[in-house]
Amino acid sequence: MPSIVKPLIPLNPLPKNDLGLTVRDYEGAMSTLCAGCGHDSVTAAISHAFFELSTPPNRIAKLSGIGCSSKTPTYFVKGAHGFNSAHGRMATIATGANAANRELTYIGISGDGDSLSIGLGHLMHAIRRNINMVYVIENNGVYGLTKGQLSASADIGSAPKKGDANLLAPIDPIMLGLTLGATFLARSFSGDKEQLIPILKAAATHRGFALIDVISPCVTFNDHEGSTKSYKFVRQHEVKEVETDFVPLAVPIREKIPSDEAKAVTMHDGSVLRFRSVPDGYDPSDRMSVEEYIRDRQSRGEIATGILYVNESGAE
Amino acid sequence: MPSIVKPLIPLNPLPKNDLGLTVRDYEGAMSTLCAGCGHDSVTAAISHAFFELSTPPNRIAKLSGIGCSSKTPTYFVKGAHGFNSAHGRMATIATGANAANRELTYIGISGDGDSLSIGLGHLMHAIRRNINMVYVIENNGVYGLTKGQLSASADIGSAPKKGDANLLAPIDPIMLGLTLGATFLARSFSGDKEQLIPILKAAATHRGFALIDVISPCVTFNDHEGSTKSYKFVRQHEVKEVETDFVPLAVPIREKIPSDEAKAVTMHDGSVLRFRSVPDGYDPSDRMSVEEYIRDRQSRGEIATGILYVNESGAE
Amino acid sequence: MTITHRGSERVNDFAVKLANVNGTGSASANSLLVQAIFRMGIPVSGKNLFPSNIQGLPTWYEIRVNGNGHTARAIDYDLMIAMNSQTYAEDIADVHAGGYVLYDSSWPLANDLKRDDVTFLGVPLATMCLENFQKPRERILMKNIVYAGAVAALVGVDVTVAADLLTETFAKNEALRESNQRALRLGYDFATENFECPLEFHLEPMDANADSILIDGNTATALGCLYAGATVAGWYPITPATAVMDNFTRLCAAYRREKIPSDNPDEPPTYKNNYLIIQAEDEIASIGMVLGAGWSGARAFTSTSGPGISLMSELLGLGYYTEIPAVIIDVQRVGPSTGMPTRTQQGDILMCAYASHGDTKHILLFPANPHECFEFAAQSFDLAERFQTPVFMLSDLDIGMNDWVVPRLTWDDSYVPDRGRVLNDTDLAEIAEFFRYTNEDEEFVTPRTLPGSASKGAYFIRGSGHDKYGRYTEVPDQYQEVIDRLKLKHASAAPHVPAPLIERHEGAKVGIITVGSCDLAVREAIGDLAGHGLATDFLRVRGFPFVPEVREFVEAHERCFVVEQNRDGQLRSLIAIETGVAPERMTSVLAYGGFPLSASQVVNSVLTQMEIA
Amino acid sequence: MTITHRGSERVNDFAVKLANVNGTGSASANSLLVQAIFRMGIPVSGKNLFPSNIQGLPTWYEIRVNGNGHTARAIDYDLMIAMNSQTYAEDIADVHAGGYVLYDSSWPLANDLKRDDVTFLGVPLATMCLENFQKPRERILMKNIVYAGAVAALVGVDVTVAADLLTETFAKNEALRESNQRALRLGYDFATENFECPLEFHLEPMDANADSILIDGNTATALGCLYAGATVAGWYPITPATAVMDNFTRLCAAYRREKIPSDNPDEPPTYKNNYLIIQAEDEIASIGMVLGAGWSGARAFTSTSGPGISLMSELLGLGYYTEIPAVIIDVQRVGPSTGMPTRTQQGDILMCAYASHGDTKHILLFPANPHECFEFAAQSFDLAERFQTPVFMLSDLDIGMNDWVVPRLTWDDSYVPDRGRVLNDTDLAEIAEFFRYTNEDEEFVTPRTLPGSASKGAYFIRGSGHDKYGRYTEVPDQYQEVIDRLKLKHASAAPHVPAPLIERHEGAKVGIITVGSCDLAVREAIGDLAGHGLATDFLRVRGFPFVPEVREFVEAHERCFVVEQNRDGQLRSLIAIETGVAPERMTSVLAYGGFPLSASQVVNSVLTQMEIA
Ligand SMILES: Cc1ncc(C[n+]2csc(CCOP(=O)(O)OP(=O)(O)O)c2C)c(N)n1
Ligand SMILES: Cc1ncc(C[n+]2csc(CCOP(=O)(O)OP(=O)(O)O)c2C)c(N)n1
Ligand code: SF4
Ligand code: SF4
Ligand SMILES: [Mg+2]
Ligand SMILES: [Mg+2]
Repeated sequence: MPSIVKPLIPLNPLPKNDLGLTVRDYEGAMSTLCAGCGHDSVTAAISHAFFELSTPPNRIAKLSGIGCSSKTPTYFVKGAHGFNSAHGRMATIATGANAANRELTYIGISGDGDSLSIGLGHLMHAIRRNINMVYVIENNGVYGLTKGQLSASADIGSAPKKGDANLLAPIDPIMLGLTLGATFLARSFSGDKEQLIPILKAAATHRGFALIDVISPCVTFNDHEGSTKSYKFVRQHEVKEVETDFVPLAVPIREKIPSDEAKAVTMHDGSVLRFRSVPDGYDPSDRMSVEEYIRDRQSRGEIATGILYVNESGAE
Repeated sequence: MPSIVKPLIPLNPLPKNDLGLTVRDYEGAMSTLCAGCGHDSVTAAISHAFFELSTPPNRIAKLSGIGCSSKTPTYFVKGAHGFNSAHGRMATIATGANAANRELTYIGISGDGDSLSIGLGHLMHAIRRNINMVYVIENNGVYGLTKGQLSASADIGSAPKKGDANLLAPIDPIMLGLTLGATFLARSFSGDKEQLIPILKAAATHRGFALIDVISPCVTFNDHEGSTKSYKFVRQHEVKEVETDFVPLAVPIREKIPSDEAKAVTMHDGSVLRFRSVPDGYDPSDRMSVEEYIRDRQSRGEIATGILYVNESGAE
Repeated sequence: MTITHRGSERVNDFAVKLANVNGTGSASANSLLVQAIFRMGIPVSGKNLFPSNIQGLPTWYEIRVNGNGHTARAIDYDLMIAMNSQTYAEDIADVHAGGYVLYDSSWPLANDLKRDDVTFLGVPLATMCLENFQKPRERILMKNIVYAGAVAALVGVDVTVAADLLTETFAKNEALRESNQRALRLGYDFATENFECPLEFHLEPMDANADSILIDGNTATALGCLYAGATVAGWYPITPATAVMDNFTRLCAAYRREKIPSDNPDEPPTYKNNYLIIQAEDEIASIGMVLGAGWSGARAFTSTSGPGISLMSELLGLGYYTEIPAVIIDVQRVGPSTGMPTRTQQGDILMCAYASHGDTKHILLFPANPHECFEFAAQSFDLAERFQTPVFMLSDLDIGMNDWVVPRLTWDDSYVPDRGRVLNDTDLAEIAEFFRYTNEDEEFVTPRTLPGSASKGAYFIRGSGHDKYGRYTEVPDQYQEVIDRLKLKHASAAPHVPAPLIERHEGAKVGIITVGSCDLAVREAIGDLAGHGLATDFLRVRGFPFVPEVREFVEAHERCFVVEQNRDGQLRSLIAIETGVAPERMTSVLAYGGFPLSASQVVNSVLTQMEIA
Repeated sequence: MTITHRGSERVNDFAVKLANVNGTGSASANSLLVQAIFRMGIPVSGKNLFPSNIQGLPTWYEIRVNGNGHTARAIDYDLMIAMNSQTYAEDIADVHAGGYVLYDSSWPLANDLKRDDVTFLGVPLATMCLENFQKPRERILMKNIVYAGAVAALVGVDVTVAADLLTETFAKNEALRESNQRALRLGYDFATENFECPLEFHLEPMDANADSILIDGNTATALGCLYAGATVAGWYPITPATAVMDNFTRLCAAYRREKIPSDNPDEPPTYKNNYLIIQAEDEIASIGMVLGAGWSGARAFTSTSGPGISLMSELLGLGYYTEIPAVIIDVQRVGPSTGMPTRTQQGDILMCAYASHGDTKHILLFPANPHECFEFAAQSFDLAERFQTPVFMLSDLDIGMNDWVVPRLTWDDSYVPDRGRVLNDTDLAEIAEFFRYTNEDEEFVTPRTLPGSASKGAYFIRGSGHDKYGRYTEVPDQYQEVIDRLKLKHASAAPHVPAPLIERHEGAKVGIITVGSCDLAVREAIGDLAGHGLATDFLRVRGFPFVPEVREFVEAHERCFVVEQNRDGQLRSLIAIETGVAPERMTSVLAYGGFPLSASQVVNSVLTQMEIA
């Protein structure tokens, strides 16, 4: 059943962490997302990261807003305390929780709609306050749960960009973070667990606000304009009754992102994203050069991934 | 009476513009702001700009949010159509008005509280949509109308910055605008009419979203930490009953900002801001170099003013 | 001929429930059946009971056929199409004794699921599709059409009608047309060969639908907005309101694009959009945009659901106090909070009536079906501009997202929008001075001007205290003068909102008041109650502020029941507050579990509370 | 001895109004007078009628002295201190015939301003200050103290008391102390030399204030929050609520900072804040932070006014439905929209009772004065945690920002906060399983756990549909089971909120119901009405949900008046909805112009409506 696809788990016998727990203890309820949804891969990575960090499940507070992405906290670390709040408001709830109890590890899961539209102001002020938490944006460029409207990060990945850049410029949380003096900024791809897990671990150990923008494709409403396999295209060119509620089963995309070259990854809708992870020796501490690096890669149609910026001095 | 200080007006006989109107026709009701408030100087500059542009008053729509700054649209161009809306929402109202009638010249007046706290998300999305309007932030680093709380731009001008930069980093609308692909970004100082008026005229003629961040000191709640003449200091070191409602009469600060050197201007609270306007031949079209220039100046404790970035191609 | 019961035979009076897995394409098959039955001229309804999920969770579809037009939700099922193994147990339990269960017999049915008081009809759907179709995608999709074929045979759907529908649907797609036709036949033939078709409950053609159409409320609402001439919309996606804007967008693209032929004959013409639909960053921005556009003279609206109204509260007060036309479509869903986004409720009535802090009162319209959605949506704009204030149309998920058989939508082409009192430059030239809140008419409306008009008409809108001249004030009398007029203005709208529908019955001492989508169930219930010897009168509220008839109705009856779909009896409260009648004269009949109301819920509750049950 | 009227002489019964220019430092002088009168043991009130402006606009201050303790706003003035030339005309007109006007005679008074039925007392304030003070700043500031001195002489304020006050105030500032003393004397001596002092209405010492203090509601509220142990606050500045947080911040800095001595004796100790007050980016964030902190077990609150509540609506529903303790202080101001931010009203009653979409109901507390602000603020936290839900305390600008004479604040040091049902790890160890919404007590409250507790107690809060186990659900019964309990839980709070205050009078057939800051004016009015031969009983609502007494009171009287400060009679509506009594049994007496209520408004309205006026 598509609804019971589980995050991949290692072969038995399951290894144990310092607490004597297995990765199973860091999983949660059965996912009800679409088969192949990028979010499920992120969920799996989170389970692994906390497992490897040996974080006591009950010392984790997992929060979210509203959206397919925001449903995922139910799917990891069942022993953690969870709060699936309201659309766009997770950062404010996390801020208050943090004020009341600074001893827990806070992880917030959000979507691009949740964080870059309705919740944008809160996200920016949480960055400014450097709230001690991991903030994951599962970024798919669409509003998944409401069936595929474009989000404010919409043309992430649609290369070349469509339309008037000044009218449709996507909002890039990493760039905003740099402007706002964020202390930890990373970008990754749901399909690359090898990269994502270490980033999650680094973020969880960072004292301060750690923002991770994870490109996490929506297999169902991969709605880039002009994509001939896109949901929108089907809606318009085939017949409503037949297609609207048919969600073909898809498999999650998995790719290892190299640093020596850009890796081209084909999305479910046929569009191609070109990922590159930062090279060895990359210096994530100088804001200006970081920005230049990202923009330079962008200008080549590449998405730079990895831990892009860190400022531990600023950590609380 | 402090309450009837009027924007300075030229000596009679008043010159007429192409419409045969004098600058008087571009003024509005009597200001009820504090004597010497920077906002009144901005008001005067706006009257002059529209007068010089010979814009028919009835073709101007002036909007604002809530705050001392947002009160000012009543004080200019009485013949224009005005909308003093709700706190932080002016950008959304202007967007809707623009959708209904694209023939008018829209000018929105806001404050740093109005735009960078409660209204931040709307401002950013208005920039992203490149709404055709002039958007003025009368930036004083405090919440004037509610009596002097620090705003999100609080330490603008308090050099050296206080506290943990990562906790208190001011939100800089110009930097945000650059990140978001804004098409017109300028910064000025309420005290320099010679600079402000041309910027306002350029903004009004720009087809797209023109953001002007005007540093406009609050004479009453100039609340920079550690300023020994600050309202807060008085409150703490003298006696509440006597001082809270006493607002000393002040005169507006006037300074011409040169481009060859940085001009040090002393604020009402004794703190010093160092302004510099962009040099002749400065290229406002290259985003990256613009950013470098601004940051470079910042690093020297200077505030770069003038038309900092323009992208006419992006104009709608 | 409507319903007939000959012995065990039941014609045009039964209910089918289809249990599917979300995202497997069953909607196509289900609506094919409803459309076919509709074309056979028989009153029918299809209700989609779906989860807040995109793929994999259980979802249900209910088809009710009733020759007498009682097509509210039936909660007792003659035939279950059990396509979801996850929910076999509950679905099979859901069929009434003597009913039937159709399931996919490609796999045997576990014994513990068997019931001996129902008949199991096994159709090897998976196997049939495996044998008859190649593409894996088809093999999944076509299962739906195959069971549709089987159902057609079982209940007597005219298979040629169904076939025609498929032909029309796939006119442009040969391949799909062929495979769908084949699938339909497969199911139909299998059933006729293996089962006694039709079953004792079945269809016989009527012609009850000659002047009707099958349409959902959100589409009808979008049409109403289009006909009313709405040109600006600001919105934020939210279930179940999203389809209003999807449809409005589609319609505008089709009917609101101006063709501008290019001077150069070789070049193609260009198009100008005479509308602007903005997907805002949130609901606060949505209503802000609507107010900005309304201020500027455009007919503007937003569509949202409960959470959106909560967020809009502050600006709704701004619109009320500054007197700006705005139309808000609230397609209600289950609250509080995020609640059950894909389930129906009428829980925003009180909030919408008084949305915002301070003393505010809004105009509300309550459609009961897509036909009224069409009419009331259009009327909302007239009311908003006539009374210069936000107007709410409260639809709900049941109306908005389900297909209803309603009278054909008609539009009076002589319709002239009521733009309210707006002074243009000529008007201004004729008056000495203009002050925004002076010169009120007998409905306490004062003329406004639009931005851009001559400076004589320029004024300064403010949400802060203002006098009737529009000037800033903090003087008590001047402030009160304005808000007192607002209260009177609101009251004057009563005769202009849709009048309540009243139906009296011989000797009825009991009255039943209801609203919106409760309509069909309550009407059916009134019949059933009569059967139980209880005559009741009927009143359906369709607009707020209330006309005197509402109060009179309550007072004219020894006892009144107020049927509504929320927990706290919000309509009852609103009637008490606004008409002055004692809440105690009105007994609540409440259903708020999230599924559309059914007559039996009303009948049971009324009878129990009358203590004659 | 309280009030005496000997011939024309009136002791301890008069009103003075002071007309000033905003931002000129008059508040100091005005409160100096009130404090001095207070110290003389005489009941007094000072009401600040100020504009939404920082400098330059007119502002008024009213002092009412009444030996019987009737210190509600008096709207007829014996003495006017006319310090604002802009408003001379209206201010002079405001004095009743036979009254006095004190003005700055440094400039002659225009003839058209003269009235021959009042006595003009010219004091050359500007000139005196010019001659006696050097610094320009002093010359402006001291004018205020000079007129204070004159007033002291005119109404018989004990000048040594006033002088002592100045000495205490400026204990730390020699220069200021000296100049203030001099200014006071200047005014006092000028008056005694030039006018017949005291005037026929004047003060005589009493001993009514032995157990009283002079305090404003916002300070008292902050104290209540401190005593209740609030440790987290999220807020956004808004008049008139800002001072609540200003004071809470000041108090926390003084009493909530833990001194951590450094190991190295040479180094100074460091301090740890056992509290966190966050100035949020807006009100939505404020309530979000409060809910986050409440979820985590802190006593958290926010303070705001109408517009803030509107913005919080959505999250208030989340708090209600997920059952998180939260305290919201609403210091009401004039709405709708921005309205008159510096004026008072009671316009948020209905909104707060039902804030948010869907079916929601909140607990409300209605303090009438700073003393109740202190007690109710503290109690709000107990109620919020006991009932695991948002609790609103509805203060208003009159209570919050004016100085009131109230009984000394007392605190029972044996107070143990009611933290409600929270399971810690030991508790968890004793139970087999934990499910968030099971195991309810007789008040329908279910135990919760806090983040960080053992995984056995871990659960997943969601604003979406959930069953009693806290699991996601879309099943009608499971959803209803939870919200039905919420309704019962809300009802169970009735006996725990502050009980209504009831005062019966011999033979009264008429009842007067009121709320909050109407208290003093209504009590005074009841006396006056008795004087007019109308005996009335008194009930002041202090909490919602209502106890049965409220309903019984209405039913026990032939007629009830509901006195409140809003346009739409919101309390009356709430009583009707929630108790079931007919709204018609309650007649509204409404004042909503933005100034504090005065007895005469109530008396006139009641008498007119009783048709015996
Ligand atoms: C106040 C409010 N407005 C709108 C919605 C409807 N809504 C639910 S999820 C969602 C957007 C989800 O998009 P995103 O955050 O990108 O998450 P995704 O589903 O793409 O993972 C919206 C608009 C809501 N729940 N609440
Ligand atoms: C929703 C809402 N919250 C709070 C307020 C109170 N308020 C009025 S003005 C203001 C801030 C003004 O600051 P700014 O925008 O910087 O303007 P300034 O007075 O400094 O020019 C606030 C918080 C309000 N009017 N509405
Ligand atoms: S709709 Fe898209 S985002 Fe949502 S679950 Fe399905 S694939 Fe994931
Ligand atoms: S308070 Fe400050 S911002 Fe407001 S009017 Fe006075 S000087 Fe200007
Ligand atoms: Mg998304
Ligand atoms: Mg400011």
